[in-house]
Order: sequence, then C-alpha cells, then structure tokens
Amino acid sequence: MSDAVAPAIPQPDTVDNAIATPDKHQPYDALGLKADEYQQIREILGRRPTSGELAMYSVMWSEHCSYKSSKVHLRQFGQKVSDEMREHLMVGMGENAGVVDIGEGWAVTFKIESHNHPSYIEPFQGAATGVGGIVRDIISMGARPVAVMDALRFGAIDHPDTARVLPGVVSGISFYGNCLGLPNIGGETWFDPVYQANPLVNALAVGALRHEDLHLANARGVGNKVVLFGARTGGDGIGGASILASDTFSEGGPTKRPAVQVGDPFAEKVLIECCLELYREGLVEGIQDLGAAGISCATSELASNGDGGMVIDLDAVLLRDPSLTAEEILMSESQERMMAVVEPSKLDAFLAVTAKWDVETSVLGEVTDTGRLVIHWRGEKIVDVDPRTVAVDGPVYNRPMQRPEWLDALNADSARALPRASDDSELRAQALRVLGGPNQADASLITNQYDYYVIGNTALAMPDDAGMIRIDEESGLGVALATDANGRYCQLDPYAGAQLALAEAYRNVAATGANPRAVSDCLNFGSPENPEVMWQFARAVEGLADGCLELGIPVTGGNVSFYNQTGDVPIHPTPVVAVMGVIDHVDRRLPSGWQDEGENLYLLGV
Amino acid sequence: MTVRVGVVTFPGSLDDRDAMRAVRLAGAEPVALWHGEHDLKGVDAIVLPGGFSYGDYLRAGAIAARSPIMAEVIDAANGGMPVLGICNGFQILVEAHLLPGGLIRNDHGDFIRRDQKLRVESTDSAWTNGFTAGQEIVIPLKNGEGGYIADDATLDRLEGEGLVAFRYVDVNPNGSLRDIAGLRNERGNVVGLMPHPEHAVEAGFGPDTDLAMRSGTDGLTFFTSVLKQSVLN
Amino acid sequence: MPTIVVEVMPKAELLDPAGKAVAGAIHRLGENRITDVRLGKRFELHVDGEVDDALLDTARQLAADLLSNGVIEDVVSVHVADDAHASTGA
Amino acid sequence: MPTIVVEVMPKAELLDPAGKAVAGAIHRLGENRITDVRLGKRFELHVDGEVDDALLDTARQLAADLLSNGVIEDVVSVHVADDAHASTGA
Ligand SMILES: Nc1ncnc2c1ncn2[C@@H]1O[C@H](COP(=O)(O)OP(=O)(O)O)[C@@H](O)[C@H]1O
Repeated sequence: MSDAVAPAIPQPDTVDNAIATPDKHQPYDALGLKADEYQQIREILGRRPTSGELAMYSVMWSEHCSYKSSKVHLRQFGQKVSDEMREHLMVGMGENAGVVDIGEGWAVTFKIESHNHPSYIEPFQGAATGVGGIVRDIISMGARPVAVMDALRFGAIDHPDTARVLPGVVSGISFYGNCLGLPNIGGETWFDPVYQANPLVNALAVGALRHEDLHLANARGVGNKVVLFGARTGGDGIGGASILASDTFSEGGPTKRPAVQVGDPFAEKVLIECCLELYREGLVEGIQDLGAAGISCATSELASNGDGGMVIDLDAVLLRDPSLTAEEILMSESQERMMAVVEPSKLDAFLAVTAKWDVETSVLGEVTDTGRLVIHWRGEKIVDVDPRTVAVDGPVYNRPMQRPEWLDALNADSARALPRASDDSELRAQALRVLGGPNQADASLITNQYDYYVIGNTALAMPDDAGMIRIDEESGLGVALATDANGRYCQLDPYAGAQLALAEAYRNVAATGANPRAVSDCLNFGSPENPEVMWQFARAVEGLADGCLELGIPVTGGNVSFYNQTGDVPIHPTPVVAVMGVIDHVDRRLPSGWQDEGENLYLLGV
Repeated sequence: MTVRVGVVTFPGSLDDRDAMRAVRLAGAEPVALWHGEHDLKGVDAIVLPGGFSYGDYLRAGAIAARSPIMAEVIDAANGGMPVLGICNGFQILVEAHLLPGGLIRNDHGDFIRRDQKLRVESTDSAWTNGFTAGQEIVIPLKNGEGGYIADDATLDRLEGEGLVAFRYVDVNPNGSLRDIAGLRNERGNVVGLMPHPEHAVEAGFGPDTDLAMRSGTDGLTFFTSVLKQSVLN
Repeated sequence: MPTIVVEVMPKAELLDPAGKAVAGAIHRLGENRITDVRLGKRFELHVDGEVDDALLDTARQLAADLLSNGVIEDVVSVHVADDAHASTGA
Repeated sequence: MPTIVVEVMPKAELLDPAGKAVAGAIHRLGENRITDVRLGKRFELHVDGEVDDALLDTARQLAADLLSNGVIEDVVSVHVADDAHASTGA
C-alpha cells in the first residue's frame, strides 16, 4: 500500500451487528460452505455469524481441516486395534502427531502429510512449506525433529510441465530440510501421467522425545496466557479471505492476497531451538503449531482440548502487513508461527527465551472457563462461539459410494493378454525397456540434493530400502522408517493395494533389522463427492486397517488429501504408508547392498 | 590437561552438535560458544561449524561474520589461535577476511551432497599436521554455495605460498577454481574448507569406504591435529 | 557493448525472508531509519549490436517468462543501462 | 515511503556461473543477440522519513560493508528510487 491512498477503515462486523442485521447476505458459498452448513452455523449461534466467525467456520469446516468426508471411515483405525497394538502407543490418532514408546524412556513421534496443490502452483515454495508444516507438527508434541522423508508422484518424465514441477519440488524440499538441519533419510519417486496436473508431494517428519517431555495441544488453567510467537502474520494463503475482505471494505479494500505462502526455514530452525528451550525450562503448558487455518485453528483447537474458553485480542497479533482485516488475520496461513499457553508467573521467563532467539512474541489473551472463544478486534467483540462447534463438532458426511463399473474390465485386461517375447533378443529388449523406465531409474539426481549427514545419527539412508536414525548415542537405540505406495495396484483394487503398500513399507523396515512398531499414512484421492472415489477411499482405509490389525501395528496418525484430480479425472488412489520400526542397537542394522564378495544370495517367501 | 575447543553456535548453525561430538571423539573437551556474546571462555581452539547462519540469504556467512563473537574470533585468530571453518564456517572466515576469495553458488545451481575425495595439499597447519602431504581422504560434502572464486593474482599467490590446503580429486563438485576445497592462512592457524570432517569421525556414520559402508573416519585427523598442536604449545 | 538491465523483486505482499534477514542485520548495526528491506535480482543482458525496440520487447518477454517467477516475483524494470549504472562488461 | 536502491553485481573479471546458466537458457530459446548475462542483486531499503545526505552516506557505507563483498562484487549504484523503478512496499 502506498501512503497516497489511505486504506479504507474496515468496519468490523461485530456480534452486536450480526444480531442487529440478521438478513445481511453472506458469501458463504464463495468460502466453500454449503447452504445447509451455513444454516447449521446460524442454528449453533442462534443468529447469523459475524464475518469473522464465518471465516473461522468456513476454514475449520473445510474438508482439509474437518475430515468431514473421511471421518466415518478413519474411525476404523481406532476401532480395529488389539492389545498388542495399544501396548506402545502413548498418543494415538487425533493429536498433532501420534507418539510411540520405543523403550529406554524414549518415545518417537512421526507423521506424513500432503502439500500437493500448493506444490503444483508454486513447486519450490509449495514443497518447502510442506516440509515446514509437518516439522511444526512434530515440535508441537514436545519432540526434537530428527529426520524427514518425502514421497513424490510426478506426471510423465518427458512432459514439459514435469520439467517445471520436479526441479522446483525437489529443490524446495532440499532447501527447507537442509536449512533446518534435518537429514532426509529416504522416500519415493514415481512418474505416471495421471499425476500430470496434480503431483503428489507428501512429506514425513520424525521426532524424538523423552517420555516426560510429551506435550499436548490444549489450553488449560484459567488465567493462563495465550501467546503467539514466530513469524509475523501476513496475507499468505488467504485468497479465500479476500472475499470476506471485499465484503467488509466498502471500497478500495485490499485486493492483492496471494494464494501461495513463502517459507523461511531459517525462521523455523530458530523456532525449533526456541521451542525446545521453552520445553526444557518447563515454560509452556500447551502448544500448537499454526498451519492451515492459522489462528482460527490454533485458538479453537487449543480451547476445545482444554478448559473450553479463551479470550483473544486480535489487535495484539504482530502483522507483516498492517492492512489485514480481522477475517484475514484469522485465516492467514503465514508459516513459522506457534501458539503457546503459558502460566502468568512464567511469562517473563518465556519472553526471555523468545528474545534470546530473536523470535517475535505477543500475548493475545488468556484461558477462561466460560466455554466460549471470544475474540476482540479494534475494541469490538467480533467472535463469540463455542470452540468445539468450530474445531470438533463440524459436519460429518456419509458420502455415497459406488464400486466403479469399469473396474472388472480393467482387472480383466491383464498382462496375460500381451504378446510374449518370441525370441531372446525381443525378451532382452523388453527387459531393457522395463529397466530403463523412469520408475526403475536411479533416484540420485533427487537424493543427491538432500543432506543425510547432518546431526550425525543417520545409520541408513538412500539408497537403502529404509532410513534409520540413532536416537540414543549411548545405547545405540534407533528407529527405521520407510514410505511406500503403489497407485496402480490401488486403481485395480484399493483394498489389496493399500495392504500391499503397508506390507512393502513393513518389509522395508523389517529388512533393516528393526521391529515394525507403528504406521502413519497420507491418503491421496480424488474428489469425495465422486461416489467411485469415495468407494476407493473406503476400501483403501478398510484394507489398511485390516492389514494393520493383522500385522499388529497401529496407525498413529496421518493426513487425508482429497480433490486430487484434473478436471473430472481423479488420480489413481494413492495411499502412502509410512512404517516406523525400532532397533535396540543401530550397529546391528542391515543395509540393502552387498557388503563383501563371496556372500550367498537367497530368495525368501513365495 | 584437556584441550578445550570452542564451537560457535550462530542462529541457523546446524552442524554445531556434530562438531562438538567430533571434538569429544578426538579426546578434547568441546565448549559451546554463543554468537551474541563476546566471551571465548578461555578455549584453546575454535570451530566455526556448518549450517545456514541467518539463512545465508544475503551471502553465505555474511551476516554471521559481523556478529559479536566474530570480533573476538578475529582477534584470537590474528593472535595465532587455531580456528577451523567448516562449510558455512569457511564462508564466515572468508566474509571476515581471515581467508581470501569468495564462495558462490555451485556452478550447476543445485545443492549437492556427496562423499568427496580430497587431496591434502598442505600439512603445515594446526588442523592438518596429522596428515601426510598428498594424502587422499574421503569426507562428506554438502553445500549449495561452495564454488570458490578469487582473481588470478590471488589464486597464483595462494598456490605459490602453499596456502591451498585441500583440493577436490576426481570430481569438482561445485565449480571451484583450481579445484580448491580448502585454504589455510600464512601462519597455519586458520583453516577453512567446504567438506565436513565432523561427519567422518565415527565408524557407522561416516562416508562409505572400500572396507565397509559408512566406515570412513578421515575427518578425525583434523581434530587430533589441533590437539597435538595445542599440547605441544 | 550495450546492456539491458532487468530488475526483479519479490512481490510486495509476500514474505521476503532474505530481505528480512538483511533488515535484521542492518538494525543490529544500529541503523533504524531503514525499516524494511527487500532483496531482488538484477540481470545485465549484454547485447551484441544495437538495442532496438524489437530486442527490448524480447527482453521484456524473457523477463516475464524466464527471468522472473510471476507467482512470487514482479519485474519492476527492463531498461537500457546508462553507463553509470552498469558494471563494466568483460 | 521513500526507498533507497542498492545494486550489486559480481565483479566483471570473475566467474558468474548463475549468469552463465541464464545466458545458456536464453540461447536455447533461440535468442543470440544477447551474448552474455550477469546476475546481481537489487536491494530496496525502505526508509521511515526523509532521505537526507547523511542517510544516503550511511546507505553507501552499508552497501560497501554489508550488502556487498568487495572481494567478489561491485556496488554499481546507490540511489533513491523514482517511483517507476521501485516495487510497492507493503
Ligand atoms: N523423493 C525421494 N526422497 C528421498 N529419498 C528418495 C526419494 N526417492 C527415492 N529415494 C530413495 O532412493 C532410494 C531408491 O529408491 P527406489 O528406487 O524407489 O527404491 P526401491 O525401488 O528399492 O524402493 C531409496 O533409498 C529411497 O529411499
């Protein structure tokens, strides 16, 4: 904004105003809410929502944040569990990331998450901020992040757009992860034209913590302070919020609201060290990272998981762009921010630590026992909601499902129908063609851009089948991780395909000598409003849940990414499965390669 | 008496803990130093570790070179204290003008991580006296801005005075002029290099060797060299 | 040899971590009148021959398509350098 | 808000691989009148208040000491932006 044109003074849409003007038209549909969802919000509040409340509900009830289409299916992960699966589980599904006991007083938290759509729009920043987001999930559990992995799906290797997307994605992951000082210990790369306009960028982070350092994201303790720290809040990723902004501004309001976010790994590295020092000094009660839905998500989730009430003054949020409206501040997805709940007596010590790390901090408000999340801006009350209605009790859908009619024909059209090689040279040519395919090719063009040495605890990394990290330098205790998926198997049979992905990741971990212990998954599918996609999704979840029960390892968390499609054509169902295993001493690890001449080769299994 | 080796942490330092581990494995006592202080805590030698200090957004090492602790490091280096700059530490030394030339974006444009073969060109320094001249070693390299440049006159002087401490062998990974991987100063107390000796100090976590995977420990000699030197002094 | 200068800056509404880091360094040096810094790129395109309008158009096209990333950057200028502002081409 | 622009270029006699890579990309697009490219930096320093001579001197000092590395780079310009050449600060 230049000084010449003074920004219009936005008129906050207050709670009083909402009561006084019940019939004001609100652009709920442009924010992605359905008419009945909007109606439901009006019923919950007993009035129309303010535009700030509408902003919060719309982002929190989005598919991405509310899991409204997947919830009914994901429940199986919590239901199909045996005692064996519960034995090592310290924190299960539903928290920022699951936490698993690995013995000797150590625990590990890990999670895999997608950043598919942003990585198509702006590959470098999209992939970079994907790594940043998943790492913040890990920090928010009280853990020190110790490694990352990435599972990637691109379109055809010779398509010109792949030449834009792939280098951008890889250098974004490399840049962010390397700058954070987290070894990249493995992943996957796969090419298929179905991902041409919808690449998949799934990033995994793993962290380690002592049992006693476990932190959960909740706001307990009436009078405790709610503190926002890290990067300043800017207009990042709030393309949608501009709809509300233009509704709020009479004219001349801000128009340039980017849909992309720019990551600052340096800020995140400093934030990690700062958070770890805050934990070490015992200065936080609860903590939550800010990702999608930013302050809307952090305040409503912290309040829901705690004593139920919170009062916030939005004017205290440090802004990068002073022209932001309240709605935009609530929805901003600016990276590298965290929200903490701090006892008043520890606030000074808290501020001393953030000052030491040059991390900007502001106190936004405090925890109450009113059961209401109340937000003020410019002296007016603009939000007054039951936080659970925002964060927990959103809509849940049992979407129609239909087994695709084409499925039988696709399965019948097997490789058996293909002509066999008639002689040796043809066979040779076929074998070479398979071996020369991009999906069999050496991935080192990608993996050579990843630092796996940093921290000095990497026991296995690319080109091994699984990555392995030493957790305890004294005892040698470590964990191994592998991620796998095969969209083509899942297209043929999502139930079996998901199980095959699980089995492959499980084998890759077991083959290192580690004992598989827990699972995280990132479920990449097309639109849930397409009954065929919904059927694929349901079958894949069922397959994965049954498979986990069979193998005796629980799903501890993960992520669902819907709407991966080009026009009406969905991607192949691609559930990426990550398995984590434990090894008592990393010295006993088994690498994938031959170590010495004269060793024997055995083929095991069927 | 144990030798105390300071390792400076800047905001964005990444390999500081690894450098401390290397110091410990070499038999010395690591001492954590903080960028914002003027206190060298009476150490006998200093390591500037790898990482991305201040994000390396301006020029790698440029902002860190102007931090409070660097004023002390520069004084100490000028007084003869052994100082080793690894990767970002090398960039900081160059930005602080303790070593000549500059480090720019790799010629191929990408970050690269590889197990790198080096030739030890100079053993006349606090950090290389444990090697034999011409010895070939393998230590990990990982950088985005590792291309060494200087004008021809400077390069000729470095060669003529034997100040090139390490040269890349087989592969020049970043377009460094004359394959320069590391330098020492005239006095031999200050050494900087792009590859990471602290990642080749512990069998099982180092670079691959012909003997076994991840078994390389060639980096340990940097730290034992300075120990020997400090004990002699 | 004439030179076309292309200047590219990060979009004003986006975070510029590099500029932020430089501003931080400037403030630590005690200079607070400079409130904010943005760090962009400056290309010098050395031209063999005359710079005519057609070539300037080509340069504008290159600036938009190749030298900048329209999602996160703006081309703020494409102009022929007056000698004072161009570094001497080798 | 006034803006001081600082322009820094790699020294002409030194290698500039980034510029060379851009030149290569331009040639692959078929444009050969552009023979050589150098890639430097453009800083915008946003100033709170007036830009007086003292502040310009400070900026020149910063340009020489912090914003460039004299061993490998030249400061080619420190000037107050005319609006046409400054991106709009947020
Ligand atoms: N995108 C990626 N990120 C990190 N590591 C990767 C990536 N793609 C492949 N890798 C690593 O490269 C190695 C070879 O990968 P791949 O060819 O997929 O192995 P395999 O076929 O044995 O599963 C593995 O160690 C894998 O972890």
